[in-house]
Amino acid sequence: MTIKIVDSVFDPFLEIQDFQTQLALNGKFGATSIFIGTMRDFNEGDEVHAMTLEHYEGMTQKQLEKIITTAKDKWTILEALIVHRIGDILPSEPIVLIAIWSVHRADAFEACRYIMEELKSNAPFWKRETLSSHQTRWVLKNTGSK
Amino acid sequence: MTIKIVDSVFDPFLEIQDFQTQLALNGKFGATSIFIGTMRDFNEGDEVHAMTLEHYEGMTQKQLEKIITTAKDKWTILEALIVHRIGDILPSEPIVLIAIWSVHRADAFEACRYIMEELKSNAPFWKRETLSSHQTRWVLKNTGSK
Amino acid sequence: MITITLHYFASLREQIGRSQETLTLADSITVLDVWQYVHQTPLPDNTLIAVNMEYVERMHYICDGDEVAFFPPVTGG
Amino acid sequence: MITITLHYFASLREQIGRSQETLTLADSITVLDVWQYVHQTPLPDNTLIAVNMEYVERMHYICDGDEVAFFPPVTGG
Repeated sequence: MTIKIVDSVFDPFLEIQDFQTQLALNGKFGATSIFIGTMRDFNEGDEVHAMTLEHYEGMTQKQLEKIITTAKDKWTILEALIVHRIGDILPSEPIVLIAIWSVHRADAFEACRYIMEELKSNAPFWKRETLSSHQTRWVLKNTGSK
Repeated sequence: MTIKIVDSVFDPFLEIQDFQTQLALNGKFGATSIFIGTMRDFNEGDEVHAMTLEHYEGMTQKQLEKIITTAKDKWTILEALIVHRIGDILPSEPIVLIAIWSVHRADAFEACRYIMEELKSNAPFWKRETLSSHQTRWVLKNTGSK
Repeated sequence: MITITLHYFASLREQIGRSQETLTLADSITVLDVWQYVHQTPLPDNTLIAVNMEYVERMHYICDGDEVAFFPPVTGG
Repeated sequence: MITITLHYFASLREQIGRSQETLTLADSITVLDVWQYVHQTPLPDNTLIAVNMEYVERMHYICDGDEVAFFPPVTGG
């Protein structure tokens, strides 16, 4: 399992491929479930020009490890990768990547979804949006399971 | 929406990237849910050396289109890509790729899972495995939601 | 006269020893009767049937020009 | 004597005007009382509290050396 917090733009597909080539799992996994969260240029009816992602260094890693550990208790997963952006982000840049490898598909699908929902609820990240007016605002809360 | 049936090895990440660059969706999608099914080198307790995937040309495309259309009625999805291998396949080669783009995560997650389950139940593909003994056997049925 | 084509896939194709054939009948019958008429054996329990590439029930009646397919449970993905 | 560090994040950090401070107390009190003692205002309703990077309830008692963090609902992912 790997958790990466990165402060510049990342390529989710390169991250997955790099991670996958390091794994000694060739022929062992049948399922990979991947989620990518990408910055949109609109939110709650407003155009968004940029975003800054703050986090609680240390607690972020601790909470994400805890989430993966719980997922491993609930499902049979072979490997897990989480990459999350911090710092200044522009529309169409990836914010979060979750990738889960398992033997059977239900485990990968369900663990990926669970980790994403738990990350949204518990990982200490905060988004501040810059609107087209150059006004900034904190995102007040994450949507529940949306 | 794009459905591709391919008879030689494909790179799922290149397929996603190629498809994504053609989309005029920059800044419009917030969520991408991806599933990749990969050939394992073991099944039901036996080593598997190779696999042949047969399909019903024409009906495959028709059923997959129908599945995507139903998913579009159920969830708000922006784009969908399905790639499925046919022909001779070796362990660790990808068999199926499903990628769904949406504004919010629930739609992408749920549509991706739905399409995969429907594909497993209804798309006319059949797997014949070659075991280490060089004996071949047809896979009798897909696991339910597994 | 009703002329249909029959298609077989996967293990069923191998058991039957051919992948397709043409059949001409005087009247419309059900796809189940088509199987019994051609093969003189009961249709294997888990066999799926498609007409013109859409799934149908065993009691579906054929039309002239139909493409009727019989195959075992699908195992893709 | 109990010495703890306080951390604030995101909008709460901006409202308070600082990201961290140190506090020394004679006795252990709850994290809610820590907030009221320092800020003299009720803790905003939806504020989350962590001690040593683990979520705690408002009635959690502090220990010497604790890192206590107050922050608004998280919005990552």
